[in-house]
Amino acid sequence: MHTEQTPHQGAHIISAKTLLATWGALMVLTGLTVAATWIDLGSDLNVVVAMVIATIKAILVALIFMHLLFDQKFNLIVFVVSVLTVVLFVSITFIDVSSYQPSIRAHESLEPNKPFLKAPAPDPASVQAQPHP
Amino acid sequence: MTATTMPMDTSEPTYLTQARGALSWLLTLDHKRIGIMYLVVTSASLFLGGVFALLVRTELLTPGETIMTHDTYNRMFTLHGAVMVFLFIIPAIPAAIGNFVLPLMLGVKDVAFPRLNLASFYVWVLGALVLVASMYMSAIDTGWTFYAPYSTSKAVGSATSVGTSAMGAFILGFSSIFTAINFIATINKMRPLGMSWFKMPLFLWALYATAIIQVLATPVLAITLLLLAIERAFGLGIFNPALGGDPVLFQHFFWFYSHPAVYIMILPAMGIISEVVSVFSRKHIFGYKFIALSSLAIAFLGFLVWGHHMFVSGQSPLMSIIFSALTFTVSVPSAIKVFNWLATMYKGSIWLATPMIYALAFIFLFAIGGLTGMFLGTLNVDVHLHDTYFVVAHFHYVMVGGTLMALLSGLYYWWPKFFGRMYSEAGARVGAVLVFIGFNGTFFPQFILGSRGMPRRYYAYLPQYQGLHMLSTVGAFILGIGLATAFGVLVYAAFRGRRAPANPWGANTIEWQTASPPPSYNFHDQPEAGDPYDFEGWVYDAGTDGYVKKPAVVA
Amino acid sequence: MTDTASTRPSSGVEVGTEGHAGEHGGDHFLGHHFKDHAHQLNTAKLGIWLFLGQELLFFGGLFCAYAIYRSMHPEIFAEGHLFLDTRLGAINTCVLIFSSLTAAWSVRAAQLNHRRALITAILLTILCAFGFLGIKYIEYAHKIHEGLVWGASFAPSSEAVQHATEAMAHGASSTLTEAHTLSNRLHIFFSIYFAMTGLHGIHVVAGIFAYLWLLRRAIRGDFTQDYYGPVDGVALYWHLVDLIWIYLFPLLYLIH
Amino acid sequence: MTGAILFANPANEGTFWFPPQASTGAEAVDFAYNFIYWVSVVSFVVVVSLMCFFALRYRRRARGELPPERTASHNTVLEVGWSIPVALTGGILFYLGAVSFLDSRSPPSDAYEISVKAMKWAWSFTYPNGHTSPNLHAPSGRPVRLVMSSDDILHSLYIPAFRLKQDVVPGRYTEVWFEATEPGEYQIFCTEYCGTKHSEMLAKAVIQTPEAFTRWLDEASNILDRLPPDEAGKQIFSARGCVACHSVDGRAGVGPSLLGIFGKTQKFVDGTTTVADENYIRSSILNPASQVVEGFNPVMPSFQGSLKDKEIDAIIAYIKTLK
Repeated sequence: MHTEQTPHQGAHIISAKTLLATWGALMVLTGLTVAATWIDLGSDLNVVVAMVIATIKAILVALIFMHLLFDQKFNLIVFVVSVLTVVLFVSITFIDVSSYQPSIRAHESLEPNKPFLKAPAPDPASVQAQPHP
Repeated sequence: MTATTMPMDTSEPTYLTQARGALSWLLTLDHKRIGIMYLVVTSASLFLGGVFALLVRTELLTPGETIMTHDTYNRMFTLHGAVMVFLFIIPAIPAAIGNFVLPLMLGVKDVAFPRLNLASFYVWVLGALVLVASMYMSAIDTGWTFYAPYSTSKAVGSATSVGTSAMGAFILGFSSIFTAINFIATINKMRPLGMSWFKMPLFLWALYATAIIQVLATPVLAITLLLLAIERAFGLGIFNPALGGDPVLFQHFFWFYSHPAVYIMILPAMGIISEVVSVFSRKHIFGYKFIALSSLAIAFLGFLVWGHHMFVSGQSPLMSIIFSALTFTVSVPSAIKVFNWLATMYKGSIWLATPMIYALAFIFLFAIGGLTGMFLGTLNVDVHLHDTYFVVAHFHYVMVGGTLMALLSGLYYWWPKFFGRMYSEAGARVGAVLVFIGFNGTFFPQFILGSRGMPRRYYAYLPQYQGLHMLSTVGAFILGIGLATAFGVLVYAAFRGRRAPANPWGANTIEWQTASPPPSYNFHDQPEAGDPYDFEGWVYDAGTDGYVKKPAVVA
Repeated sequence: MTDTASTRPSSGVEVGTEGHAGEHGGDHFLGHHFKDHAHQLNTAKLGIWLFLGQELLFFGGLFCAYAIYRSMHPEIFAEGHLFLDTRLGAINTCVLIFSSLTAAWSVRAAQLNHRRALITAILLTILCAFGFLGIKYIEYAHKIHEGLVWGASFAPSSEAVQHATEAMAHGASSTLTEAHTLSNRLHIFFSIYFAMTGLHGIHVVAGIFAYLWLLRRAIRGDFTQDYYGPVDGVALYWHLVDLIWIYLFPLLYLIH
Repeated sequence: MTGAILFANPANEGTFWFPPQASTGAEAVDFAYNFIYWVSVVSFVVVVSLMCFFALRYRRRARGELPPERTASHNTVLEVGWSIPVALTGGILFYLGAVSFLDSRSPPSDAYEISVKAMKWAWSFTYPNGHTSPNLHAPSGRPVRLVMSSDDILHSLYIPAFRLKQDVVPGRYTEVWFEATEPGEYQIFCTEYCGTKHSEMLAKAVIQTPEAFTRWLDEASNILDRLPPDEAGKQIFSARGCVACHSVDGRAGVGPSLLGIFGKTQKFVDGTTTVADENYIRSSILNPASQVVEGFNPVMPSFQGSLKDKEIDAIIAYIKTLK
């Protein structure tokens, strides 16, 4: 922890070529992710594809634009630990909330169906926006 | 370092006398002055929260109305909880004692980001003002937990400022995060030569583990409160079932922070106890690595057990079972700490000065707090005890019996370093005894109340519970007197106490190697870091009633 | 640290820690408690990374809400995204990615002592940030005009509904059929949309302020190859803002 | 003497620590509780007596004194060793708790079903025949399943004697079951804080023998036929929790008092007024938020769909008698 070099010797300067190449890759991936939605892979697989592409983009940004590839390892640890904590939070909450969904659905089907919102503008076309009967 | 150990040069300006005037305090970047300012404001919060507590306890003297109405009572316990949690317990040890001691323990001149440190203080002040003012003026009565959908329904209180209060707590969260960032960066990057991770004082390990929790958990509270405020102001609908939202989701969000927050409260306390037990036993701490790593283990496990607050909330039984199992894992690192403190005392040379008395009180009360935690971690028993006075008693044993005892222990321990004055041992002991009796008198009866079925947050109760409630109320007043005595002794000492030697206890952590109080720049010479728990290099000096470095053997 | 100890005046004449700099041979930008610039830079970067860590958790709450409602009520997302303009979203993604490039470039320029390049890069980044906000403004104004807003205020106009129904009829989405009526929970999509993009937008605004501050300092010539921590720090923050948008774009606009 | 007064758990209700044990599930809870209790007492006594013993035995005699001998500063075997019993105890407790908890969340299929509604600040219990009562009536010796939902915010049903508690959540159902062992009356509390009168959101669990319960239900269900409308209205008024907010003696509560209200002019928060006639009372019950009386908050839940027309007629008849 105490052996870092001074900037002139050690700070990594990313070459212009690398920066431009990374940017190019990000643009290509953006095009790809838009194109992927034109193909019907089933709604689950489409989400997976979109997330995989987004994650590749995120990794590119983090490793190169954010210097994590060349930086002190501890910063990478901070980043990874934070991401893992988000994953932990989202996944545990997700597991619980999905497992009690039936009790919410039962309530919806048994209770008199109350609309969540007040009726919108009295326009015949907007009737479609009303809740199911 | 060897020949000129700490001359007690009283003519040299200290951090207290370096500059004068209110502005020199308000605009200071000196971590010591910021620590003292935090100490002042958190103590004021303790006083405020304590007054609310006494009002609550007075109301509960009789089953019906004693001194206030339903709504006033509901506001009082909300204010008590919110002030104590957000304004006192969470910042007290890290922001006040930690700010002062951490750089000194590392032998550096300041924390890594002094401006951020001052900013975090003012963020705290702003958050505190918003929180207290909005809660008081618009009468928030949701409890400090802000559970949706009560907190999002417009009927709450008399006005619509649950949102404003939530923003107050939101702002306070950032103060906590900034302090934590500062501590992690300082410990990581500024340890002196010779202080490897496993030569760090245990208080720093505890602060480090705490800071990790603060950085990773507090933002989730921030987003929760932000969503709550928006929900309230604009009808967002994520937590509100009337708009298709899910109130149990709010509890997941809330406890993801608020359970780890319990460890934000207790970990620094355990760090103080590790220091005090070792110094006052004058014996190397037993099982250093286990204690250090158990802090990290508690911080890690703290993120996995939040659902044990939700066993009866409508959480799925599957998750309840997983959370219960994980909850019991926390008992292992906690028990390790207690056993190691006892082993440290074994065959030591134990000096029952006030810091040590509070440390022993901590072990006594934390043992009860920890053991009663087992009742609440056990699923079927928790179903009976949840949201009763048993829970109230349990968390007060952990937070007051734990954190407050450790805070007092730490204050008495470092007071000579803070102000260069010794406190009155006799007065301090009277305070400690009153606090101990008052505390047990207040909260032990609540275990019985809870187990017999008395629910918490009740304004009126069945007459059968009155005897225990009265006992508890009497205890609360004794506790109040005890705390007033304890703080009175400290304040008196700060101004009128006997001059303190640089190292009154013979401790070997670096902060005792500089003058008491330290100069602005902390150290004359870069101090050496050795084993923080090796006391053999210090000998008692009757002249100063302190300890001095053993003269080096002249070759 | 030992080297500074000998240079400190022992009389205490110096304003002590109040005067924060000035102990390193007049190096104005080196804190008195750091060994050298590298030490200061590394420490500051760790601080920034910790801050970014908490930012991730901060947004984590919204991603959690998103994941839950998307999984429990996929229909509201399939319907809701039809009301969004994918073209504008895609343009904004490109704008933000380009600004990330210029932000990374600003760090390089500072490291190489290229002051003019540094100023240009900062200016371009600010420009992109305004561009992003401008497009966001168009989107928001359009949504608000059509009553496509959060939670309780949600009241879509007939044209908006018409438009979405046509999109459904074109088979743009596999989960919707022509006979479909809009879900009674659709407002939650817009709650999440506004919460996520709104919070992200606030971060963009904060980024603009940070870059304006950098611009002033860059013009003044504060930054050198020794001292460029602020440029690096703000760039890191800006990349994180970009990184979050990289997820927001497919999650909100590109739903099949 | 004072100890007896302070600590007594009166009305022959249970032991020092507990309310009476009145459900089949209570025994397992008390067993686990007592088990933990004794584990705790033993651990506590060991820790605290060691602590006190060390503090006295190794007391420092002179300032500056070092311990007479150097003892080990760590011992990995010992430290791992004493963690094992802690972990084991944790495992046992988890098992004890989880088995009985799962049991309490899995109602037998033949359970008698009662649906529970919670609202600020009253309970209502609806039986399979549609009858609704403010107290929970249930047969002893038979599993009873409570299917619960809330009209407004979170509440929690707590019956200490049954060691039973479950939050009641708006927008969904939560359920819980019990089998009462002894006929008798047991306290019901709300334990999820729910605002002003949280502490008065009480009810009783009236446990009767199956025969007595059936008889009670038959009689209670036909009050509309059995009693004159105003009498029936009075019972419905209290049964449905109206009394929690509306007094009949002139004192304002959470809602306006109903004494002498019939025929009087009512002033609303929006400034309008109307005379309190049959239609006004009916609309106040079905759509309370539409006309909020000046000085009060719109907190009353709607009874649309939960009160039958005849029941509302009876309530109106009762209100007419409040002079």
